Amino acid sequence: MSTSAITPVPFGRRIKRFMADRPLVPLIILLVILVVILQILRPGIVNERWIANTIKFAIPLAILAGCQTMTMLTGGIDLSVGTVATMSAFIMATQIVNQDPAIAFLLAMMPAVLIGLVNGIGVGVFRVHPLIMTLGTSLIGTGCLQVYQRTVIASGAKIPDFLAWLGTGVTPIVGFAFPNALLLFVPLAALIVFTLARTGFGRLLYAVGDNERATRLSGVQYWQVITALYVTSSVLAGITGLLYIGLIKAPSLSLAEPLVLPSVAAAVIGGTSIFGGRGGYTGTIIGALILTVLTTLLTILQMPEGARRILFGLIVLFVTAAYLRIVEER
Amino acid sequence: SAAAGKYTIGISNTVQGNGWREEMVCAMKAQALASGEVAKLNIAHRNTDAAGQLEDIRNLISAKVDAIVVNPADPAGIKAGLEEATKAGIVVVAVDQAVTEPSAYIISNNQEEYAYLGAKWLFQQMGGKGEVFYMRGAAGASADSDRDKGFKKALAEFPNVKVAQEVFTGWQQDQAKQQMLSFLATGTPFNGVWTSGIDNVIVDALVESQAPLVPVVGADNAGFVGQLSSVKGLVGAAVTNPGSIGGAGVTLALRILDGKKPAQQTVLVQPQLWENATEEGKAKLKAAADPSLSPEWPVSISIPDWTTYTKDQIVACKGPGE
Amino acid sequence: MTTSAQQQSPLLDATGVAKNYGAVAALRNASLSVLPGEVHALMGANGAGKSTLVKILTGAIQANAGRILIRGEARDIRSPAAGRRAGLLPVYQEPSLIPDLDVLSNLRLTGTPVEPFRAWVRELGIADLDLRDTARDIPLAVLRVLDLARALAVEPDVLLLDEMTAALPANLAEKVLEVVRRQGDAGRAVIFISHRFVEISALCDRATVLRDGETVGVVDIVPGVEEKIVELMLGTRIVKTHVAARSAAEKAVSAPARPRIAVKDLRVGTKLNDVSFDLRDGEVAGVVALEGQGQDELFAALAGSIRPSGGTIEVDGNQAKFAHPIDAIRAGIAYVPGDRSEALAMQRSVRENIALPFSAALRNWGPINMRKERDTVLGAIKRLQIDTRAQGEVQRLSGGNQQKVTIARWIAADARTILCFDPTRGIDVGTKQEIYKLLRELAGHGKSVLFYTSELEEVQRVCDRVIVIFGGRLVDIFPVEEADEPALMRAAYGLPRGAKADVGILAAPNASEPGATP
Amino acid sequence: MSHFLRRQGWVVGLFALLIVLFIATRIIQPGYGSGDFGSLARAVLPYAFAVAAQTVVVIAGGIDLSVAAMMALTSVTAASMMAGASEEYALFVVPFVLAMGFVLGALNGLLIVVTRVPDIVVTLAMLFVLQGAALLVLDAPGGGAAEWLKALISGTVPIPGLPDAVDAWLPKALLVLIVCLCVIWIPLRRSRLGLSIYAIGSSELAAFRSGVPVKRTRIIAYALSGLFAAFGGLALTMSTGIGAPIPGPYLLASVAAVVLGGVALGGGKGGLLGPIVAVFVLRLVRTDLTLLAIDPNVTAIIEGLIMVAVVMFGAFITMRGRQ
Ligand SMILES: Nc1ncnc2c1ncn2[C@@H]1O[C@H](COP(=O)(O)OP(=O)(O)OP(=O)(O)O)[C@@H](O)[C@H]1O
Ligand SMILES: Nc1ncnc2c1ncn2[C@@H]1O[C@H](COP(=O)(O)OP(=O)(O)OP(=O)(O)O)[C@@H](O)[C@H]1O
Ligand SMILES: [Mg+2]
Ligand SMILES: [Mg+2]
Repeated sequence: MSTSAITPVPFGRRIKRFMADRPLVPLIILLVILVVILQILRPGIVNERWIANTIKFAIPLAILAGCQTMTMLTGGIDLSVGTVATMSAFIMATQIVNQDPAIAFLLAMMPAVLIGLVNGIGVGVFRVHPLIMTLGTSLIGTGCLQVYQRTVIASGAKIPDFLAWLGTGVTPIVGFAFPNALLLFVPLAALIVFTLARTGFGRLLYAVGDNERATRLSGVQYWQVITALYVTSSVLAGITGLLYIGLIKAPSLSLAEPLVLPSVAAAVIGGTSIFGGRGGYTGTIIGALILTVLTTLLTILQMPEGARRILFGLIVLFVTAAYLRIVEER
Repeated sequence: SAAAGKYTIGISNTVQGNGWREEMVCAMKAQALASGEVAKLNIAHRNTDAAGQLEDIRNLISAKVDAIVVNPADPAGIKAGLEEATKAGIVVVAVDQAVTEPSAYIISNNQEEYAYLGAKWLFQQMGGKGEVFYMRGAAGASADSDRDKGFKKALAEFPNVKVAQEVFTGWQQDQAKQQMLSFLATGTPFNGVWTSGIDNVIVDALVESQAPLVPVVGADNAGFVGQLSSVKGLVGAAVTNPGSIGGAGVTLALRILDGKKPAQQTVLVQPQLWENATEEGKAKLKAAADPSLSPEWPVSISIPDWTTYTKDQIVACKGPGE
Repeated sequence: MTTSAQQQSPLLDATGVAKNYGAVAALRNASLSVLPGEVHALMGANGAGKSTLVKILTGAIQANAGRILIRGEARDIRSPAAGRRAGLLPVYQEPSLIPDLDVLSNLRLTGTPVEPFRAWVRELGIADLDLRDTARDIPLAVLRVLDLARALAVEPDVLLLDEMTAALPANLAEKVLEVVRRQGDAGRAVIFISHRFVEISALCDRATVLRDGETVGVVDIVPGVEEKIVELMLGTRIVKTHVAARSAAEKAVSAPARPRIAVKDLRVGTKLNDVSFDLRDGEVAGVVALEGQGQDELFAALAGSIRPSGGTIEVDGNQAKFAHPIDAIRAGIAYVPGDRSEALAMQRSVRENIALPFSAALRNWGPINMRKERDTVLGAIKRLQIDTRAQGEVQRLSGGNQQKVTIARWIAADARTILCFDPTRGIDVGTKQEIYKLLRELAGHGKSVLFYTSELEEVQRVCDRVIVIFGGRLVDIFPVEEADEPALMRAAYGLPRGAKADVGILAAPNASEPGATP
Repeated sequence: MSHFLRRQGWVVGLFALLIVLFIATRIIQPGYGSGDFGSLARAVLPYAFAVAAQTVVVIAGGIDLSVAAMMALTSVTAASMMAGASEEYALFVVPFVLAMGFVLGALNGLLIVVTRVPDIVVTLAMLFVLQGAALLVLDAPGGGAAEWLKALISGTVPIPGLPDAVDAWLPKALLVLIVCLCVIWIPLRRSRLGLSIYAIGSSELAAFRSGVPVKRTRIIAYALSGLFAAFGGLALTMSTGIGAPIPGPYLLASVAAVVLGGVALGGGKGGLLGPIVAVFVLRLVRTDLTLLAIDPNVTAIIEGLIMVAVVMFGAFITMRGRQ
């Protein structure tokens, strides 16, 4: 019953199949194409410093996109990551003035855990649609941050040296300046990839997103998975906020808000389905890099802002379409 | 001065979470409190567009306030609402930007002059020639296009100054920094940076990437003003764009309510320029610098003749009855 | 290949049909020729390509190669709408009513006339259908019948029924067979897919047999042809497994003191009333019931997926309260639902689906021991002979193979008690034998099985006892020796035991001989 | 009756909530009268069209992130065409802009169908494209609107036979909204096309197998969404008298109102009435918060809480109903 004929496959199809099995390859190729275009438009731009900068800016985006990837696997989404990151960044920058760094850190992570917990319970127990739930908590979080902000106007703000080092610093290794943020990101990314692929929790994320009833019959308690997921997502967002404040060095009340839509885009470009059950984190990382490079590309183009945005939209569409074409079998 | 005043004042603002606007709202509250004439403030403060502001203004009319102080989302877009307010006997004062409704009073920072003043100084620093990196605000915002007019006016006076690159920061710190770093990476030569109020991250970016410190013109935000005194080798200027204009708006509204109409419908607050190239300028900067303020807050927290609150009051950010 | 009278020209004639999904060849070289007035069986093991062929013929998917003639004319059917226009109407293996629309809207959507539809629904044995019911709220079996009635209402030239009877209880299945038979008499053709030989021999004129995507034979249905079909279907493999209940002697030896599960006065809403019975270690207890008599609720309550409104469930002598399926699973009770879409994560791999219960509990959320998992999963796959050609995503497996995955999961997890709700639904003869054997083996190892089946002939092959439910009440418990099909049928209709009457065409004598396993 | 309640229960509940809010408003501000209701109707207008645009595609199983950008583009197009033009010229501008919305919406759908890229990405990309196009049309807020268009949504209509006291509670803006939505929605809902839109949202596979032209239906759903968004853009121009190239807060608001209105994200369920009532509820909450002079920072918290609470309450009810 299971004998499948092995007929010789033409070379073109072999390449396609190779890529289809390794969806990362075409994504990386698309990324490289964008970089090459950039280099052609502005010869010399692709240098060590530019690469380091691109990585620095891609990392916070990639971590937030990781939050989206994981929540999207379960058919959800986390729109509160921007607010959470902003909150932890703002609280860190203002609390560090008078507090011990460890205490400031704990204070900064508190709202992250809290919002994650509320999101998780809302989605997992009360079955509120994640989009509404996280949008709601993000509104609430923003409101709280505004109120908090008023109480600390006079205290000023400071960026802890360690965060500045992590956010903006580079360490030359074998002649190449590696952004210090990689020290945080590489283990974090490895952990996410491993969690998704090789742990029970990761399996459950995929399965829950695919067919919740089936997981229930297999003994999975939905609320546990979802609560753990949204808390994880929020904590990651909180960490991103700390990294980001080290990078931008200017606490504001809307610091990470602009990253929310791109984080969703990065996850989707990287091949994660918003309907759940499909996707992975490695694609997301490349997706974040693609978006960051694209931003640079558009910055240096001399054209009206309107035309730039049109181009941005078209390129995002084209990249995703091309990627799908390559990866799709048939 | 307790909250024993007699007036209810409505406030409408359409940008939330931005240091300048937060300061503006705090100035309004502080001035209302300091004046002793205001019983209650009714504040609509959220992110929205002109249509949303119309909604807020009409809600304030429904709430039967005595005066409305509004930072318009658009000069022309809220005309209908302001007209209705005037008809309902409400005093209308627009702050920060002008409005087209003729019955409204306007007390505004002169945005065109703001850009002109800074750009002119910058081009002089550049020796009247070279390339400038032009970092605008949010594409499509009316304050941005006003500033663009001023910038272009200065540019026209210096035929040898060219724009190396024009970008929109969207008035967002992170975007501005990334744009600056990308621009630096292109290796394009440039001799000066004019930025529309997103300034301290630009200096940061220059310092971090060890690029030559060219002259930078920004606004009087606390962070940038501090940098002008502390960053070695940085030549630059801060042009004032006081968020405390909100407090001035409240004062104007109260004066009108008390029957003291101003001579003209429009009052323009002229910007000042504080540079660190001369000793005189340095002294001004030193006097203005205020490291205790949030770096996004403009340091010019009061406007002589128009605001009467203390620094403590604006920093406390409490209105009457709070 | 047996030839039949060729005086008539075929209504539908497909030759050389091939279809690839990436590396998987679902069809290689299939052909099918159907004469007017004929009920034509399409047979083959799970994954042979039957459903794929139906989908191609009706325009739901496009073939990579092949020629399709309708009334002698070459037609290119590019969509189900085009198929409809060509007079081909399918009832697919999965229900195709729009879940969120009510029945009436579903009819309007397909332009089906309402009155004929109603007439067919009544004819098919569903008396109380409210056309404003939303399809999602209608039980699977009824949905299948509605799908059929919808197809019949437009009087198609060729009706293609893909495992129409698999999810139906005996009473409904019987009606369907009657109706289909008459279609043939009316000069229309029916292509009928089923794994049940009784139905084929009662209904069909000829059969086309597929194996691995290729047509391997066309035979006339005559008494005794089953052996030949099985041989064609399975290739060289010849299956002669017969399993049956333990002998009386064995039973006497191992009657345990305490039942594994004791159900007392179980009630679920109005659907199930005061049901009491025991399930012992080492036994397979059958459950027989017509559609919607409360068996779904019984299984769901035992599995912890709904809460009973009264009565008690005791497990190993301790009273159990199941708030969530995890509680039942912790007590060693696993549930294989009848509707596989309820049990499978369709976009995940076979392996992940089978291993799903391993990760369920909080303490198992950590790293997975991949090697151990692979071995366990492979064991279960082998045991159930799952065709893993398309194992990357369960949704690409054939219907029967999907069904096997739902069982394999609990074999891998080594559950002590399995509640099987119609597990052989849509499973081919070869594998069915395996499943019977498997269930007996489980019992032999001291496990217990509660086994609902819609195929009455299975009862005597597998069960030790039979529980009959009617109208939400337990009406009888049979020893297996008395549970021949007529008796079961009567009991299922709520008739008292002992009365003799022949009920329907399914009452064919059954040929299983008792033998001791294991 | 039970069928009606089961299907429309949520909408009925929302309506009850709206009435409670009206009563609350009268208590907070005893002078709240017909004029204030007219203001509410005008505030609702752009949101209502945005939410209608979102509703159609959500029912069809998709999502449209480009709603707000589409409104901005149609608004600036209308405003820039009408700037300085004659009053009659607007008679041509209105259908032109509506057609533009319809075509651009269809383009959204076409791209989704042809590229097979997920709708969320296509409409996200279109968000940037439309925003960019809006900036090319007008790089700063500006333009104008014909007086008759502006008058179309201000004031009330005297309906013969009705006492003035009743007339006063029928603002033109509300009538415009009702007419525009009903003219499109009611025939749609009754047509085979409408059924098909629900069908593809409910189960694309089942719809395809039922003979629904899935691709065509999807394109039409997006085209209708574009059309409603164009109405929304016109509403913006009508109320402000200008066009602004920066999109307003209509995207998230539309999604929130869709969910509050009982339309399932994922498709196939719900109607237009629920989301429209939800828009009224959300706008009226804002009015009340302003009337109460609540601290604006707390306002955000309250709005978030209300949104979450209402949906949680709905979820709670359905859970109870299931047991
Ligand atoms: N979308 C798909 N992608 C990949 N393989 C597929 C897909 N659909 C079907 N197949 C494969 O094609 C083969 C034939 O499947 P088909 O559903 O036609 O079998 P069948 O004869 O109907 O079996 P059953 O009796 O179990 O229903 C199977 O091996 C199946 O895995
Ligand atoms: N990842 C895995 N791969 C293969 N088999 C597994 C895996 N995890 C568990 N099993 C097997 O499944 C069965 C049940 O697993 P589970 O981990 O739930 O039970 P346990 O921890 O051994 O027992 P207890 O329920 O007492 O904690 C065991 O036989 C175990 O060997
Ligand atoms: Mg099949
Ligand atoms: Mg264990």
